Amino acid sequence: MRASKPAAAREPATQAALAIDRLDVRYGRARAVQQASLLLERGTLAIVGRNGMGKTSLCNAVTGMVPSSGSIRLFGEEIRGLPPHRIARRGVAYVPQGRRVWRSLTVDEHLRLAHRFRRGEWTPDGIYELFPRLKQRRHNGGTQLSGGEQQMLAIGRALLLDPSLLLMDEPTEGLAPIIVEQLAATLRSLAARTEMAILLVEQNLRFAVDVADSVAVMVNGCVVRTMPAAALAADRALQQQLMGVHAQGVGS
Amino acid sequence: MPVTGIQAGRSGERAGVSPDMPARGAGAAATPLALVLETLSVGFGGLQVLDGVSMTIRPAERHAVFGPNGAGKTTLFNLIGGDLMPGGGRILFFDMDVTRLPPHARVRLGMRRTYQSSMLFPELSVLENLLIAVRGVRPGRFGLGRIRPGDVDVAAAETLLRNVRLTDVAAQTVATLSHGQQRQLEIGMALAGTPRLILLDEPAAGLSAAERRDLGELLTALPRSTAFLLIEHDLEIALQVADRVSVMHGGRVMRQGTPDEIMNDAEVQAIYLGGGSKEAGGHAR
Amino acid sequence: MKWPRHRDRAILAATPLVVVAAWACHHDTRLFVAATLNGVTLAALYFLVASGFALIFGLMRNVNLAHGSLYLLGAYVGYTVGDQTGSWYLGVVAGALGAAVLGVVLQVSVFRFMPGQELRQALVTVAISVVLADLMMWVWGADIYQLDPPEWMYGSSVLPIVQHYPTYRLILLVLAVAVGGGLWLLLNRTRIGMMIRAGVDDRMMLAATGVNMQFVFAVTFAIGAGLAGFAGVIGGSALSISPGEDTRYLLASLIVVVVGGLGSVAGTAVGALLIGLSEQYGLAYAPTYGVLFTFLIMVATLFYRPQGIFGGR
Amino acid sequence: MDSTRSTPAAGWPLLALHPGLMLAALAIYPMLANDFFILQIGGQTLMLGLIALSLMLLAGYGGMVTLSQMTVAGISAYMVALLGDSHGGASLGWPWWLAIPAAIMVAVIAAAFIGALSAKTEGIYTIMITLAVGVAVFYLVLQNRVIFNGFQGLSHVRPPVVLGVDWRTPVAFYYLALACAVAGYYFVWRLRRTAFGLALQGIRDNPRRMSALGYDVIRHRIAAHAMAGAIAGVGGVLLAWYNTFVSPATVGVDAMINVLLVAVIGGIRHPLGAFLGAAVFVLLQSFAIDLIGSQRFRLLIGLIFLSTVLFSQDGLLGLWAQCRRWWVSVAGRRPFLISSSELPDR
Amino acid sequence: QQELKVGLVASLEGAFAVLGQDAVRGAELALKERGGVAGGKKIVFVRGSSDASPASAVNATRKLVEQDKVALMIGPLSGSEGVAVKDYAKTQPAVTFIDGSSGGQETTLVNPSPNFFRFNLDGAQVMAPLGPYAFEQGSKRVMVIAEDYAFPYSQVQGFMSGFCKAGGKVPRKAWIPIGTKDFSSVIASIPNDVDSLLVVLAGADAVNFIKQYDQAGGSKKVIGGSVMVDQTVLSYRGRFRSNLVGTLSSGWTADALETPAWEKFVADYRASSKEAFTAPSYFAFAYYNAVKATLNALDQVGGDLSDGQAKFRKVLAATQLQSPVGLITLDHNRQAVGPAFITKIVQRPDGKLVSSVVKAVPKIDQHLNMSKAEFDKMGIGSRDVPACP
Ligand SMILES: Nc1ncnc2c1ncn2[C@@H]1O[C@H](COP(=O)(O)OP(=O)(O)OP(=O)(O)O)[C@@H](O)[C@H]1O
Ligand SMILES: Nc1ncnc2c1ncn2[C@@H]1O[C@H](COP(=O)(O)OP(=O)(O)OP(=O)(O)O)[C@@H](O)[C@H]1O
Ligand SMILES: [Mg+2]
Ligand SMILES: [Mg+2]
Repeated sequence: MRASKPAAAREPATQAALAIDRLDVRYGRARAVQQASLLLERGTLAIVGRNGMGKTSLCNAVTGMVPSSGSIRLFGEEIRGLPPHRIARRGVAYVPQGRRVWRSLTVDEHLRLAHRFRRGEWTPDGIYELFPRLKQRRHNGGTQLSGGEQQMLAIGRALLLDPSLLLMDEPTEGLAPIIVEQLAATLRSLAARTEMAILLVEQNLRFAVDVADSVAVMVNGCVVRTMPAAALAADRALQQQLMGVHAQGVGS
Repeated sequence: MPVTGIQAGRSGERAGVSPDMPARGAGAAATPLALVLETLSVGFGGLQVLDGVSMTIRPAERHAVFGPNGAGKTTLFNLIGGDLMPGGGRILFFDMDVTRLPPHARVRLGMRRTYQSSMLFPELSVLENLLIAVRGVRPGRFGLGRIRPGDVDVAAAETLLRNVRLTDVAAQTVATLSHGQQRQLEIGMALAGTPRLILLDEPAAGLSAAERRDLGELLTALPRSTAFLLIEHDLEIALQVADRVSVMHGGRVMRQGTPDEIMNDAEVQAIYLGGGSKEAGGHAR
Repeated sequence: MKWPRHRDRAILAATPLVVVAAWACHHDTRLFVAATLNGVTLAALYFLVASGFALIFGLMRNVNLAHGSLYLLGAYVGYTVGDQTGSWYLGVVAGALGAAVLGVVLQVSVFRFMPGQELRQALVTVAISVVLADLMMWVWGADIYQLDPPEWMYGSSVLPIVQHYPTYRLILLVLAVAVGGGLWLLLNRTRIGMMIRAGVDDRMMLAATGVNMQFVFAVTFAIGAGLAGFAGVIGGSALSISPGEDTRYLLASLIVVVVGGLGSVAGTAVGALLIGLSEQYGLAYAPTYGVLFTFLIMVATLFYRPQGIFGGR
Repeated sequence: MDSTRSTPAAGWPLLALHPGLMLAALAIYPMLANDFFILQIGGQTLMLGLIALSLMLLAGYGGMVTLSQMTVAGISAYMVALLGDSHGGASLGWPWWLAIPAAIMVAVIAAAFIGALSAKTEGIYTIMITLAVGVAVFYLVLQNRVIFNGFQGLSHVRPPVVLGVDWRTPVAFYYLALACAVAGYYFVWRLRRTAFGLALQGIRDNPRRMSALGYDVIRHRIAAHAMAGAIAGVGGVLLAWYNTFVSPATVGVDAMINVLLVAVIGGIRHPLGAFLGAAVFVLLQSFAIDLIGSQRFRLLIGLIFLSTVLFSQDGLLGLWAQCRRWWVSVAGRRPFLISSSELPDR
Repeated sequence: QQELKVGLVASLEGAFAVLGQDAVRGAELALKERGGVAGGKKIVFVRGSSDASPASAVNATRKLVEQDKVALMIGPLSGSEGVAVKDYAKTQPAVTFIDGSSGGQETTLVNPSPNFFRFNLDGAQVMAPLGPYAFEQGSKRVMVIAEDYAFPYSQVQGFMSGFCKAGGKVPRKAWIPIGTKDFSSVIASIPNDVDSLLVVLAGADAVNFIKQYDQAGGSKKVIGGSVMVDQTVLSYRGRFRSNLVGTLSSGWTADALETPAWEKFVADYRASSKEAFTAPSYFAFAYYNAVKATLNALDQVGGDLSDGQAKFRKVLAATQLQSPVGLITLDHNRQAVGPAFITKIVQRPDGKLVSSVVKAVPKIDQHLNMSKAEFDKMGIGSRDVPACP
């Protein structure tokens, strides 16, 4: 199954992991994403922005779940318009907003299903090690899990696909602080050790700044600004201006 | 400060205090306690999810519940709200035993809740969602009179709309809202009427930083007559609004105390809060 | 969890049943045993038909009301092939294949475009069954067909108490058990069963893990429809094949699956037993209002267990 | 169920059918048509539409797709026949002013009972439990000969002569049916904006949340069934008078499913759909044989039905709304694009 | 040439669709025999279709009468439709109704309508000769297995009226709910002390019964209802068919009737359409008779339908119809009095099963050749009427 992944993905390629160019997403007559452009070479890019600005729509467009126009290139290859399973087979994994675990599958089945291709370093046991809580609940159905457990499961499911691009839409929602910390560390080490690129949508600014190399800000469906994470972390005025975060914003 | 009533059930921790003592103590004659939980327990299959949880909430108390994922917080809310029936124990709401009442009866007594995953009416507009929430606790639910703009109920719904900052999308169907907007609406629906107790299950989850700030203000600004129980992993918000904090772990109440006490508790830090520094979870894999 | 709590009620309901059964047994042992055996074997036929329906309905949440048409089509095709070639076995294979092919066509050309819209799917399939019924009438007319099974299945076997009993009905029982076992394995022990369940819950997410769920669904549909066709030939060898059988078996499948509970092989089996037995006891002991009871049983079951006997959320 | 959920309600303003105009057209219709068109097309459409309307109330607003609406109507029809005047069974011969309200009352009670039986079920289970109730009633009237006269049913059910009018003459019957239909339509249409209607729609979308907002879901469902039962009951009385007999076939499975077909063909989300569907159904039933001859005309009906549900999410009304939307977007494409890119801040 | 519209209603939808189509063939055959002309007018059929439910039959009839303005109506096909159409006929005194093939006893016996005519025997009439004959042939105790509605009631009544009188006993009747396919429990409940079974089932149900009875090792003599030994059943290929040979029955016609009139009718029928059955069904036969009688009467009055069709009706009521099976006349209720045939299934040398005539009874009236008083004492057939356990 490895062959289905473009060779370019593994070599230290010159191609950017993800290049989005003038992307539009429409629901009926409303435009959720308008002419958004984004470049993720390697490492981690965080997208932040207020509610309803089009972050999820952007992710859904990348994974092929909603139709879009414009251009989305994955390691140089155009993937816009492909069906979701094709895109997934090219190495894109998704941790969706709202978790979307399968209600009638147990934890174990989730992981086994995702580990179908048996590639990469992750195994279900590895996931259980990362989230011990899941191991205790391994025979429970998807909707019998607590919110946080579902979130862990969604993350585990994505990691098992051994993606070359990992999309995470608010992965920390509902996770206890200690798990959030742990997740941050895992993501950082993943990004550092492997070729995997991460696109992270996040409301938790502290987490975003902590994990990402650079941060893009979305306003009304457009990416209005991309900057190094450190710069955003340091500049409270900027935070205030872009996201309406005031006084006690995040500092490093 | 005396122990207001957080006892781990059978475990024997703080064994000196019997579960219902504080509820029925000397003060009972004056104002009844908002909520008394007596050794609640519930299990699914072989798993004991709640194991003798007792707790009391005074009227107007703002109480935060912390706990690691899967500790049983949402399950506790489901018991209080009536979505689940307990395997054992009692629930008193302003001195009234509501343990076996269906959810709608509890709501009419002044209890309101939000859900961790939004539970909305996707085909109706935002305003209609709120209108339903407003009407739910007023008589005339079977009313066949036409609802017109300008009715008191509509006005009340519009006020809620402003409070949760959804005026712009008032006429939109809920199915077309973004996740965060739905979370805002979820909160709005719990604020309808004049509840005596609100159960908030991770209200800040999915909200952006700016909306979180608004939420904090909204909660602080609630009339003091309203008590609430708040599950929240966003410590900033929780600490901003809470008077007292309980920490649940493995289906039991492990600690309770003032926010400061809890934040400095070593055990709580170990199981829930983490070190707060980047190195804390570094060896995860 | 659920059973113990209902135990008292179950005992309360079971006592009069046992008393009545004892009386019936005492009154005319042969009739009682024969009716019971008939009920069980009829249940086997119902199970065979309903299993395909349960698979499609239970797993894909696709309310395929054209299931009866698939049954009838399988029966007609099986009859035609069996008649032409003289081989009953070939007829069985052809019937199952014919229905499976139609099933795949339906899935790929129609149901694919309306995922999760239960009511709409139900209505589309009603319409399709109307069309198919007329088309089949066009091709095969209104004649009554019946396919004769091979010599060794025909005739009767000697059993205690009832004396002669049709061999073919006993074979029905064996087939039902085999199909039930196979289905259970498919659903619970294979990856495809897992994928189907996941796809029903959230197919977009399944696609996002790299599964081509259209393919998965098509395969499921093929299996479900193939089972309908298979049951058509088997049932067409036990009873007759004629227009109108489609709705009869559709109704039977619906009742069986709904009473038993969605997507559970055990539930389907229990539902089939309940319906098969009540139908035959009704015929034997209370022909006038017996039919009524079958439906009252169904109403009562759904009232006490809105998700069917084995259904759970 | 789901398909009732998938069309945004926003489509309706596009319907530019003026109610006053339509009412006027319906009122003068008998002056332009012959007896056959007045009674069998007009009268039957209104009557059948009324029964479908009761289903629309339950399914469109409440999300409860029931098959038993024809059963409820049939019960009311059997009751007017039994309580009033008829041949064959055990009819009591009560005066009309007693028999009719009593018949409708019985229908309401029966409907409420069905509602109570099915209130805890959802989706396909509701369909099935109501189907089972319906079939049980069918077999009851079929197998019972003493009261219901079995297979043959009750005959000579005729409306009373009141105010010197024979209500079975085509024009009188038509106006009677029209009055009932308009009243029913207005009631259901208006219901959408009432507290009860809103609650019903909430229950359709999320019953669990409704309960957590203080609504007693079961009671609301039962009340909805009772209301729909009253509408279907009136339809049933008309039905008995129209046919002048009731027999088990009146409440048979085909008849039960036909009501669903009518409501769906028209569009189950708007009260107008029930009547539109009924009109199409009655016209097809009467004239399909002239169009296509006798041989393959089930095929025609099947294909028409198939294409309606296949191409429209919401019956003919949905198709109509789709056309309007398409027309608007073609005619006004430019301006919309420009304005949408200049949308105000969200 | 003037046109005369004649309405023709048959069940072209639902379970009876195929029978309805054959009925139409019969009607058209009768018209074709006269070159489409009667009484100097060109006869045009306007068709209507029902789904065999009374409501749909009335709707179809009403459309033809009120919208298409036909002068004469022919139809409908089945029993309960007939009753409903008869009631409708009372509201349309200007139109004459000629029954198609419906065989309900009540239609013409109870509250007959003066403008409603029927040229075929009802279900009881046609079975009446069989009872005494079966008794003679050694059936002394008979169990009845029949479907639970009006038509089988009257068939059983027809059989039992003579059978009981002759001294036979019917200790048990099993009324089977309509639509039953699996008879195995009914078969299990057959008492040992009966010597024969009277089976009044139609089409597929009959086939299923016989096959299951065979498989269960049953060996009692089977007597069939009129529709039991139809060609739909006989032409069916399967192992059990040999068991049918020797089955007694009674019907309106018989396949192997060897009269010239019948043979000509069969030949004409088969030549009339590519899709025709090997032999005309009862429905084709009944519609043929109805149309033929109508056209005859039209000829006699020279197409004169004036005066509320009074003259036409008078002639029609006095019809002496030479049908393919013999003379049919009408009684004072405008109900047919005509021949019936006791038949027995035989196997022809080519292997086909046909019903051969054992005995022809030339004339049976609606009181089953009893006096009115005697008939009224027995009453209309039902589950419990008549009884001789
Ligand atoms: N219906 C159920 N069946 C089986 N187990 C369940 C069910 N509901 C909840 N549980 C289990 O009970 C435990 C407590 O769940 P609960 O939702 O109360 O946790 P929580 O404290 O709210 O966690 P989180 O912070 O992640 O939301 C979890 O481990 C969960 O898997
Ligand atoms: N299915 C839909 N139909 C119509 N409009 C939609 C739909 N989904 C989203 N929208 C609209 O598109 C806009 C962007 O939504 P999106 O979910 O992408 O926002 P988001 O940035 O992810 O917000 P959040 O932080 O709240 O998750 C919102 O205004 C929303 O109302
Ligand atoms: Mg989002
Ligand atoms: Mg929780």
